[in-house]
Amino acid sequence: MRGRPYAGIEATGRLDPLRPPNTSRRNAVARVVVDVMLKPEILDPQGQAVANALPRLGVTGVTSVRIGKRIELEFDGELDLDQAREIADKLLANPVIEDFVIHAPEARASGASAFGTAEAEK
Amino acid sequence: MRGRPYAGIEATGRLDPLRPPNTSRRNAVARVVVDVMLKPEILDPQGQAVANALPRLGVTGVTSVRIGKRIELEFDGELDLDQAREIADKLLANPVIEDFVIHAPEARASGASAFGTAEAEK
Amino acid sequence: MTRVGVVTFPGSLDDRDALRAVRLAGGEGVALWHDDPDLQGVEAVILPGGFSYGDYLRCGAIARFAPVMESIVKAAGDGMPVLGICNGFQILCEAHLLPGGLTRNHHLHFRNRDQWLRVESVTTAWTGRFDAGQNILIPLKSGEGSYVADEKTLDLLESSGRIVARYVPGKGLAEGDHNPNGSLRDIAGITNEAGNVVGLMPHPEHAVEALTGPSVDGLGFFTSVLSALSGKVSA
Amino acid sequence: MYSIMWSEHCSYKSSKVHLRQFSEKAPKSDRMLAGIGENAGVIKVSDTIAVTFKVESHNHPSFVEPHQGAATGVGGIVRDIIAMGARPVAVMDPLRFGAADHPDTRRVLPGVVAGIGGYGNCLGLPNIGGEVVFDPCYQGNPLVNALCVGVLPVDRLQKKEATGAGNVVVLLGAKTGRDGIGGVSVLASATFDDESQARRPSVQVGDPFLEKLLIEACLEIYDAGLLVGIQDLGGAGLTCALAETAAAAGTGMKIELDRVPLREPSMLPHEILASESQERMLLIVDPAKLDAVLAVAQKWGLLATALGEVTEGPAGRLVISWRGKTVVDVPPGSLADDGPVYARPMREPNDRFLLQADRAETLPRPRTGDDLRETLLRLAASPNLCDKTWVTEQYDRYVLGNTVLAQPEDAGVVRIDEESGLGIAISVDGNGRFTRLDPYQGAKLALAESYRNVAVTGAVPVAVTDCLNFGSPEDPAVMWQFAEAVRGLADGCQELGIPVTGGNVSFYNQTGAAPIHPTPIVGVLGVLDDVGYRTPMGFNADGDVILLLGE
Ligand SMILES: Nc1ncnc2c1ncn2[C@@H]1O[C@H](COP(=O)(O)OP(=O)(O)O)[C@@H](O)[C@H]1O
Repeated sequence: MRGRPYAGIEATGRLDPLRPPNTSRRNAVARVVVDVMLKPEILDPQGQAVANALPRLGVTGVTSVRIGKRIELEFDGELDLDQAREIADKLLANPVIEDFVIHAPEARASGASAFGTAEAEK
Repeated sequence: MRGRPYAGIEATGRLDPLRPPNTSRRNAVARVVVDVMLKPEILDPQGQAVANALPRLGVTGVTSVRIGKRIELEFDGELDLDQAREIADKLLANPVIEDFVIHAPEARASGASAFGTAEAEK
Repeated sequence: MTRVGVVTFPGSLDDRDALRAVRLAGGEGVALWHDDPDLQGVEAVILPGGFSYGDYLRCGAIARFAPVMESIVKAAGDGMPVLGICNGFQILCEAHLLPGGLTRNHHLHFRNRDQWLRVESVTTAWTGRFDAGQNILIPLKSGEGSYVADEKTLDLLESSGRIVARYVPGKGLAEGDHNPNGSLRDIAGITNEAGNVVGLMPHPEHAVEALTGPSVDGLGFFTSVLSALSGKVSA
Repeated sequence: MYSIMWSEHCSYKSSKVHLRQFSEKAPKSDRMLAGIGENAGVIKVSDTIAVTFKVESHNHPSFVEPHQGAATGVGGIVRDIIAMGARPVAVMDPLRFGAADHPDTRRVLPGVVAGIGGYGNCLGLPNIGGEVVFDPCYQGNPLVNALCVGVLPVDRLQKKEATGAGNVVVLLGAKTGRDGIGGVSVLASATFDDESQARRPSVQVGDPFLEKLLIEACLEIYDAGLLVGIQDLGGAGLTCALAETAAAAGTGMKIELDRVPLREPSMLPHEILASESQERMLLIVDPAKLDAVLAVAQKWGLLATALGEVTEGPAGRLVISWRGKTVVDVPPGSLADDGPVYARPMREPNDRFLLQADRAETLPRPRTGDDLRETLLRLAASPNLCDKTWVTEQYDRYVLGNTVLAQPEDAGVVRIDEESGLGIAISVDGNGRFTRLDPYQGAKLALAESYRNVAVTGAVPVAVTDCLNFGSPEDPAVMWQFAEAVRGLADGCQELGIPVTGGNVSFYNQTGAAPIHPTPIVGVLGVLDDVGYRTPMGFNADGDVILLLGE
């Protein structure tokens, strides 16, 4: 995986972990991604640690690193965004310290989602 | 934040935490997002625990949950994707058990990135 | 004898220690099960330390939805004393019984050490037997113990005397290292407005016997609640 | 299946002929309820209470993936202890790393420590001691040994035998995935070269939360008397557990592989059989008690699946079907017991007389104040003498509320009976440099140190466990070191009158042609009738009298 070539703006170590290889992109299973990040005013020690380690790797141009969670949910049948949002709000994120964003990559009009592009490379 | 309306395919608890509100989308700061997920064959106890907890919330339709990391890097000046990839490979992901995908939302031609759409709602 | 419940969630670890502490303080420990909403007539509840649900996602996030928590949230609203220790504190924050949240230690490591605390609020159900300003030594052991809240909440906690304990310097702690995890304003424990719900990051139940703890200072939390409850009965 | 079961790691083919001495030279002891050959040795410490303990290595996986490798090392040894019928009560971790200032140590050490802490803390097991030693010889082969000790009522001792035709074979715990397929044979039984790097099995990832549930569920099942037999799944996964339980009873088994709950549905039969997915146990259950077992599993939220049944002995066969076809039909004993036994060639390393010629007496001594100062500063700066708090702070030593002595004491002491104050003391020690100079004496010294560390707490030493970390057995010089160390340890135990009750051998700790220092790690278990009388190290009060015992 190391040193693998990449093209354009997408570099990928591997494809979407949720989809078995060679399955069609349009199927009955709906996928939703919830990105959860600490609120900007909350200290992110993990991001800080990475930022501090970068100069040791010879990297100097990075001004900020924030580390959050990416949560991939797979639904049986139809995508229910209301439900996804409820899960995110109640369980996946703690509104006191975190914010979240929900994407439904499958449903994106252009189909040019990050993972889609990555997949096309293989 | 709870119960906030969302439109179309994007629901958001809050906007991209990295960008202060009302800054122009085209500026000198380049942003890269690295999504790191466990390889599909690797056990994901976190995702498992969340999946098992969902029925207690009355949620039954979710068939799989995988939890990974979302890392937001902010570069000073020009975006250097080579460098981003090196950081991801060396520091952000553990190639023995994880895969990563790099996005540069800023640079996407259409501009219709997840965060972009979310922002437009505000 | 006063019955004090201790909840066991999947992944609770210090539940038997909390039961022992209740016993040593002169109460009757009652084991409660996460999946059973029945509080069995207890007069106070302890949410013990551990890694409920493996601490996956966020510490305490999943435990909060256990059936027993519904009863506890209700009872707490009616004034029942509730003490959350470590993971229990995290659960109380997740359940919004206490404000703020607990995040990753600023140095990113799990840390176990004997920690000095100053008890600041002695009007809660769990601290009445301490002297205000008393310094105590009890074990701390956690990876996500850094207390955070917005400035407004922190100011409110300060001004209303709801900071129960703070990390302070003391013998055995290196200079400048009295705050073990980056907690804002050195907060080690807080209480709700009514003073019946207390969350505490360090572990008083590990400081109840000279043989196994660094002190017996922890016993005060358990004797306090027993006094508070018996006082209530006689009043 | 044969290649895995007959691998060095599973069959002990190179070490067997030597390890026999542990049993042959062991003093007769009626304390010993289970010894070598069982998952862990069991020692009676009172009329009603027994203790089981064992140390094991997870060296190779911890080099490949320090965090998960070390974590699953703890998980594995804990399951050995559970399988004996015990509640695990403490862990210890003797560790060896390369030079402290080597860049790779920066990768390996924090990962290993976080892995051991993360897993042990989450299980609720106090860490009561261990070692951290730096030496360049471990650069490519860090040693991650883990010890677990457990306590059981004497009459709760469990067996692994799959007796009784018609009894049900149940898999309890995690789903099976493609973890560590061929792990033991590829990782633990070979040195790293480019080819084996390419064949790296997928890393095993542990779930300590699930293992905690496994502990509680197993204990509840034992207390209700629901089991005929139990075996943990470790190296070689189902293959090993099925073959060993059947072979131990002389029975056979009929197994339907399709019933194994899978994480990845596309797994093939040989993968299912070889998978080293963590947090699984194999239970042998009387059909009348099956429902009760499944109910306990459900209470703790664990999967439990009947895979098949025990079939008639003697000389039964292990018959495994998958999708309606028989994929395995072998005598289980041929897998478990009939592996090859090698008497490998041995030769004293030819540099040994050079090493020994270089005697302490001939080394230059500091003579001036400046020399002394220089020596003192070098000692103070040595990573091997430094404060280990950075490591030990990451371990919970208080959980369970019975830890009487732990870091920085020489031995850990835990109370095992609150009423009587009955307790145990354990120490783990080893010295690779001594053992390199003289493997026979080096092993004896490790034993003596550990024995002393236990004795000074006030405990009576009663049993020994050991983890023998060596280079490649195919190197006659390494084989000689191994044989000498085993002879030394066996002789030492005979002289002290305590038995070796179990342990583990880790070979192939070698980078290219360079083996690590031979590193036998010895754990000694002692008993204190009342932990109230334990003696901590360090001076207690002004005016205490200081005495020197011995020469
Ligand atoms: N890896 C480890 N895990 C747990 N405890 C450890 C570890 N390494 C060292 N310790 C503990 O730290 C203390 C000091 O260790 P060390 O400096 O090696 O002492 P000594 O030289 O007296 O054996 C001892 O109590 C030892 O058990």
